[in-house]
Amino acid sequence: DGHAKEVKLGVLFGFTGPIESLTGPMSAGAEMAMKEVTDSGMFMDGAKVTSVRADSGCIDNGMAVASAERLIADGISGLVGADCSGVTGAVLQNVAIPNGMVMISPSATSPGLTTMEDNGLFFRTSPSDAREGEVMAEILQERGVKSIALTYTNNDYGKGLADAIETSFKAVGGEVTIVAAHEDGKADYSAEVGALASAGGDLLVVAGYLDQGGAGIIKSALDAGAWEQFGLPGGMIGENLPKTIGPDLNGSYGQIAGSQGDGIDNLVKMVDGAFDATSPYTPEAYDAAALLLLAMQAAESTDPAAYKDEILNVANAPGEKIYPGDLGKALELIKAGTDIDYVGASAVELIGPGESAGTYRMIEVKDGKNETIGMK
Amino acid sequence: MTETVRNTLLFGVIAILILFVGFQQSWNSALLIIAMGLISSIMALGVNLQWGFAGLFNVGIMGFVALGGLAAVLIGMPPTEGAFAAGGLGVIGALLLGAGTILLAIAVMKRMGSGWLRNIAVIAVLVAGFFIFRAVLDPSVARIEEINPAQTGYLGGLGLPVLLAWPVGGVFAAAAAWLIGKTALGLRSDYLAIATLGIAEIIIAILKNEDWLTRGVKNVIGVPRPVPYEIDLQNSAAFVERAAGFGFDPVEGSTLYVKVLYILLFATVLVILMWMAQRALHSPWGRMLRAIRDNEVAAEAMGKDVTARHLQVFILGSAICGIAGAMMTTMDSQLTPGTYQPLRFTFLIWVMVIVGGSGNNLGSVLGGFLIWFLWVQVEPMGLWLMTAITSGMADEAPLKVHLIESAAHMRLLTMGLVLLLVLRFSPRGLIPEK
Amino acid sequence: MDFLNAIIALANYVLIPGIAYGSQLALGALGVTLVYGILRFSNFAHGDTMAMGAMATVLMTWLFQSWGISLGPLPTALLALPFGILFAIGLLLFTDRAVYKFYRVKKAKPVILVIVSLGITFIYNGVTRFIIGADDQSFFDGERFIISAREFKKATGLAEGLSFKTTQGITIVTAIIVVIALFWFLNKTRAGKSMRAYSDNEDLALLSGINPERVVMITWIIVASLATIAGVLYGLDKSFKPFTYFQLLLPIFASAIVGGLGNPLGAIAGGFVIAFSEVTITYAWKKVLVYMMPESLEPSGLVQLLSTDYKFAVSFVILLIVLLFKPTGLFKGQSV
Amino acid sequence: MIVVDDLHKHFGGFHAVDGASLSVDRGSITGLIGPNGAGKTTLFNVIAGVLQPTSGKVYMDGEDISGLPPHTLFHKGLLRTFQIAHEFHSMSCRENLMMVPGGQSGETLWNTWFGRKRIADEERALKAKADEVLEFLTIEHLTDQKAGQISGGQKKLLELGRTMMVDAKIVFLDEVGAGVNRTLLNTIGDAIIRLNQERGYTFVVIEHDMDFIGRLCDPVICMAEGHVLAQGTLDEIKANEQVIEAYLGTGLKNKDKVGA
Amino acid sequence: MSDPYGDRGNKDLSIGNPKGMGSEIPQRGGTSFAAPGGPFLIGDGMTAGYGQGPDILHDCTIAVDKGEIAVIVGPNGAGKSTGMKAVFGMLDMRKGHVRLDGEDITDLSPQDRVAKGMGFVPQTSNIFTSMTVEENLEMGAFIRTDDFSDTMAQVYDLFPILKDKRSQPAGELSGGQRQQVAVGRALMTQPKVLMLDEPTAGVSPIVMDELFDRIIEVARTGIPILMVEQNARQALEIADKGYVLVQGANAYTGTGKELLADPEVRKSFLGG
Ligand SMILES: Nc1ncnc2c1ncn2[C@@H]1O[C@H](COP(=O)(O)OP(=O)(O)OP(=O)(O)O)[C@@H](O)[C@H]1O
Ligand SMILES: Nc1ncnc2c1ncn2[C@@H]1O[C@H](COP(=O)(O)OP(=O)(O)OP(=O)(O)O)[C@@H](O)[C@H]1O
Ligand SMILES: [Mg+2]
Ligand SMILES: [Mg+2]
Repeated sequence: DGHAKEVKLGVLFGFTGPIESLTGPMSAGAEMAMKEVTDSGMFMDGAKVTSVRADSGCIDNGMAVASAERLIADGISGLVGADCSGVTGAVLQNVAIPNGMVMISPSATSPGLTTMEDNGLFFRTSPSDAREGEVMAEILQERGVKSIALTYTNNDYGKGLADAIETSFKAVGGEVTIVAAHEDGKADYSAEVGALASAGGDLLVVAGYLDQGGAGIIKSALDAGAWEQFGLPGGMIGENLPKTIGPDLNGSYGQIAGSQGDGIDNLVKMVDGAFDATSPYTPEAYDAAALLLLAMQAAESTDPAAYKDEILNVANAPGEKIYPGDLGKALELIKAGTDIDYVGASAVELIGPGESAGTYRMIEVKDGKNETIGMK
Repeated sequence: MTETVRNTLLFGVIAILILFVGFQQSWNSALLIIAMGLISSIMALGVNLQWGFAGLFNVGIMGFVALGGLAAVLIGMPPTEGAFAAGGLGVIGALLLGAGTILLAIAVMKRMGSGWLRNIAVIAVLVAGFFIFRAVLDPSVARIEEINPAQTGYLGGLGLPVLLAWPVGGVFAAAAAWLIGKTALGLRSDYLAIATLGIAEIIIAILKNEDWLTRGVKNVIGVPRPVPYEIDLQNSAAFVERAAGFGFDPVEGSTLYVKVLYILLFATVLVILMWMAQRALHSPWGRMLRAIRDNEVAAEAMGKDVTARHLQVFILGSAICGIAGAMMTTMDSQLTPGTYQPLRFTFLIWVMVIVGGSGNNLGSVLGGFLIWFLWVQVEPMGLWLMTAITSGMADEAPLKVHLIESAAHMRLLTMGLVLLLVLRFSPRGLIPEK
Repeated sequence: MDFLNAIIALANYVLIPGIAYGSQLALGALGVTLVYGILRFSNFAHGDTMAMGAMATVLMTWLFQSWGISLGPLPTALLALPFGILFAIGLLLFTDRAVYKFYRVKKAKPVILVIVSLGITFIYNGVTRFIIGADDQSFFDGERFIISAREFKKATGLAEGLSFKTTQGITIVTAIIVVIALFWFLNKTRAGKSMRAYSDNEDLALLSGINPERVVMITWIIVASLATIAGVLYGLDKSFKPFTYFQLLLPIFASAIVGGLGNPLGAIAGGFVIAFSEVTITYAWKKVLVYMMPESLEPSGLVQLLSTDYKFAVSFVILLIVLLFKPTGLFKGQSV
Repeated sequence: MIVVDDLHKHFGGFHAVDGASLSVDRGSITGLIGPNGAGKTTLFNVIAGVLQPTSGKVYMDGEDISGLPPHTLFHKGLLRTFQIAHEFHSMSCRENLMMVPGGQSGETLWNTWFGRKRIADEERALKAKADEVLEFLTIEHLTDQKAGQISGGQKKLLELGRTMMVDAKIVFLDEVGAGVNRTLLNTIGDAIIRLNQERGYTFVVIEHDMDFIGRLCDPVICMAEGHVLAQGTLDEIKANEQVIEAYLGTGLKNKDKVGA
Repeated sequence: MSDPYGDRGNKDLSIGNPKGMGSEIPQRGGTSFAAPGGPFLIGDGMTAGYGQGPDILHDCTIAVDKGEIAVIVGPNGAGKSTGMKAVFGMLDMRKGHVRLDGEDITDLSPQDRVAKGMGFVPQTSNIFTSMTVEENLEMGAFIRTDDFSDTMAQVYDLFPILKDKRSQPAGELSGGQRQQVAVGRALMTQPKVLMLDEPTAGVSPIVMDELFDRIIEVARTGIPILMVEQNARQALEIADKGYVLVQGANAYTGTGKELLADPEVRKSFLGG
């Protein structure tokens, strides 16, 4: 259909398993970027980008590795994924590195992955825990919060973030009354809320997922009248949370990685309700796919070995800032030899060994909507 | 059709399926299916030993597999510098205290005559012991977890060759099985199923939450391998040359080579275990097991110690699962406690055993391969099917989108269908017990 | 005053959630126990049956809501519940026809049926996600609280609030009604007695002129109703999500076994034992103790026996201890 | 040889065995009779280690064996058969016999892998012995038949045969006669007598058929309500008023009033 | 293992409840039709077996008329119980007919036969152990729509001990009492014909005499009784008709007295 050639990107997410409700929007986000690039007609002399989905099961290393092998066999040029840290590590070690495939995970946050000897093949657009912890501590301090109770979803994301928040908040003189894990997908959270409430604190910080146990905890806490306001890190910021919880959530606040101005809003506009663009990791997934494609263009090659070194270049300053919807323009700029700085929907800033450290948007829930009230 | 012909045919079908993947997708995919099929077969073999030969219903396979994984970390990973000095002794002391408390409680239970006084004494011992245990454990744990929590924060392992972890994984699983068996097999009514289910959950909870031991949900990544790294092979001129001799480019050559090595290792283990199982079963020991299965009361009256035999089989089967678990963690190169889910590690193995044919070791191997194949290949098949069904529809039709997005869920549905069909038309499995 | 506060705190965080959660588990366990007692196997598909029934109710509720029909302060879902029950009955009777009956006629041993029910679980699971998707669905409407913590504090002037949700109230009331009705049905009616007879001795039931297929049908109808009620009440209280219903299976089985499998009374007791063990053992007693103790003795730590990470493990330990000392469960098992 | 001293076994509040004391002489065939629910089977089960006594002692050759598990008692030479035959149904009759002897080296896992030779020798000897026993019982034509597929009486013979695979000292038989055809019962009786005379087995026999008891047993013990009511030769027992009232009765009252 | 649907020796109570599972019973849904003449109940030329298994009965005929007691004796495994079950429609009938009161009921299901007035006490597990004595009797009257308190009173008259134990679970009774409950349960149906399979196995002599007495009384009320017995000599003494079955076929038939007098029968089947 007029496209000179086809470039395939693998999308490896847990379409079944514990975060199956998040992966729909995530993959749609990644594919949105591919479509945008294809439609621009600017990519690799009008090449068409197609997505090949595969299931990682999120918590099934064996299946994820098998799926990744299948993607390799399918001839992909880059991999968006995987999602959960466990399978990401397995795929990285057993498929990506041996095959020299570049992978960008939108959601694997485990610090353990940072030190992996990855041959420069692994990147992530998900924000860094340490940075988010600092931001959150600052926000809390500014709002005059003296003590918090902290609960996290019992995986690497929750644990890492909780550690970061605890350390940072203590460093600015705050008190953390309790740090308790909660499991996603469980039947009942009254035990957790009971323990949290007993420990007390000005605010309950929920480092979880808005479609998972995090929502359950907030519901349970509201029902018991234990807290009326909550601290919401990135995983809890999304359209769905105010929708499921209702007006009681008004006044809760938090932060999410994101850029000033256009960033996420552009994405929401582009999506136009086809899926929930604010669902956790969906902007990051869009950014992951976009980064892969921009780097390919910069290297003028779809060979991972060739373009892997370009990823840091396109992602970071200096250069013209690129937001969702600007991908066509970005391709043009690259072709023209102009430097770009991809900001995207989640304020991508890759530091050190392929980790993201960006700016954060401060969010407060007002009238059932997440509103940006400032930047950090 | 004789039995041998039938079995050969069944295995032939598997071989064709795998060859098909090799030609259609890639040989890497095909070899990977074989490697994981071998591991699955070993797990199925362990369960089959318990279920097919002794009628023990173990729904805690997940826990034993996870213990095997723990062994891989404790044996293979290098020790964390300073961690042992910081809290190792404290932790060991606490664990000894804990064990001592339980022994003391048992001693009190045995010594004192029954009555409320005894109950109170036992509870008092346990509660006091628990608080002392926590008082010793908690600070040591905190000190260990303080050491660079983002990267380590745990004791680490012994830094020994990781192959050693396989038997050790078996021993870990066996020890847990001994504990479960001692309690559950001793109950007046047999409640093994629920006991194993529960203890498996407890084991996973410990792996997930005791960071000093396993890094918990932060995962241990980079467990050393028993085989060379692909990257090293790709960088070795000698290997590249040899691979070229076979007509492979370095990447493909190295990935295939590593998988073949793994397959050889796994196959060796499977063959040894098969040999041991078959020999044992075709001997007076096996006859005794059959007698016990037929009629426990009579076997007991004929001088066979049924409980001891059950315990033995339960331990052996669990140990095999532990070995398989260690092998799997070795191949993944990482321990991810969050991945241990009953659906994947308990029920899926059960489907393998039942579909393959319980009571028959060959059946377990067949089931292991077949079900693993379906587990990883049904998704593309489902996608293909959905694409075929919806090919007439407009690209943006909501139904089409919905159907294609649901393709991933087809996997569970297919597993269910296969299970039901086999149980309907071949109720004793594909290769039934003789 | 402090004493009152302590009591209220305990009630708010332990008693009321415990009772509500216990009722939910009990309703689920009742279904499991009935299938075990009468049809003789542990039905792994029960969790997903709950999901299916609840799903039908959710869809119906949405339809009603879109028509603007509501029950005022009560959730519209209650109006849709009968339709969900009908759907679940149809589903189970169909499943029985298509699958279970074959094995029943062959007198397959319970263990075979257990494995078969595992297959059914997989299929139900896939179908539920296929129809309604894997996401959270909320379908609650109406008044949320009977007493909210804020109102309670205002009304009493106490520092601690007590909240009691509509869904908790409905759950508890329904559980009581269902249990009484079930008891009356099993012990007093002809159909109930014929079910007990069938569960006791199938051949002899046949010789007494009892139609076994009818008994099986009635059983599935009751089980479908129980499953849907439990599933919907659970969904109303938390939210509807297919994945959690499978997870719910474990505590449900634990409840049924602690209480004595096959015994409806036991299922109820078991539900509460499991629910309370989850909530109490991991409860941090600090708040209560701060109210109760003189200032000088106030605890510095959380006074928590075990962290909540282990709440699930705790319920299994309790299960094992009960079985160790009462092998047939709290109430003698295996009789309906 | 066996001495039971003031044995009690309670089920909840129910006293199934309530202070039974009795002794069994070496080389005797002792009969045990009593009304339904007298506690005979329960007594057997306690002696054979299936049930734990509530109180009281059981001695065998002066050694206290109360509460020992059945498999331990087996190795001491105490064997029992079951009121309802407990065959190993999926195994052949020969295998049913071959599995009996204890301490077979092939029952140790290690030997099954590395001691094949020894096992083969032992198996050969066992097989010969099993065939001999089958012949003794006149059921050699059933050698390779699955034990689940033979008739009820033949199962009872097989049960008896199992006791012959080892050198039993004492064998407890629980209602070998119930539901067994009387002609076959005579055969079984012959086998019991031969075992007693040729091999010196001691037997304790529960039975409700007085002819059978009369042919085999001396002495006879009558139990009622959990304790021993009377003991003596069958004739003495038959003359005992209490026994007649509780157990034997006085025969049919209206047998000639029926039909044609 | 031959049984494809077996449990592999599993006794785990947390997964299945093996109690009272019953046996495989063929599904049939035929109707009865008139076939006048002949005895009140007759299993005529029956050839039958279990499931797919071999024939157990070979052209076997058993009949009983009003007011009669017919007794079946024979060696173990001869097919006596199988014959009774065949008459009751509980297994696969491959040839032959069953006629009751001038109707051919070969194609009826067991429940329908109960409705036609047949009562059966099986050899084993013949009471509901977890239900009380009274509930057991009520279950006997399950198909009756009329008031059955009269019949219950009669049964209590017949077996006074049951009246004392009416609210006790039947599983707690002794062997002989259980047999009385089983017979009483069958009587509650107000059967037109009563079939008993070894009602006296394992019961003490005194209870056995009692039971035989009751059976004679029942027969006197005109209900035909078909009975299997191993206590053959006592049974044949009160029998109007005796059948000796060997390997599923009729070997000897005659009045009870005739069979008792036949030296061949005595030697081979009655133990001399
Ligand atoms: N497990 C049990 N629980 C409660 N009661 C029991 C149990 N086992 C036996 N009994 C009771 O103990 C008494 C003695 O039973 P036992 O079986 O020893 O009698 P028996 O003398 O062998 O009678 P039979 O001649 O009928 O075999 C009976 O009343 C019986 O109901
Ligand atoms: N459920 C069954 N399935 C298959 N075969 C059976 C079944 N029940 C009995 N048989 C077989 O049928 C034959 C006749 O058995 P049946 O029970 O009729 O004998 P019986 O004459 O009543 O003997 P007994 O006097 O021991 O009760 C036996 O060979 C037996 O093994
Ligand atoms: Mg007895
Ligand atoms: Mg019979």
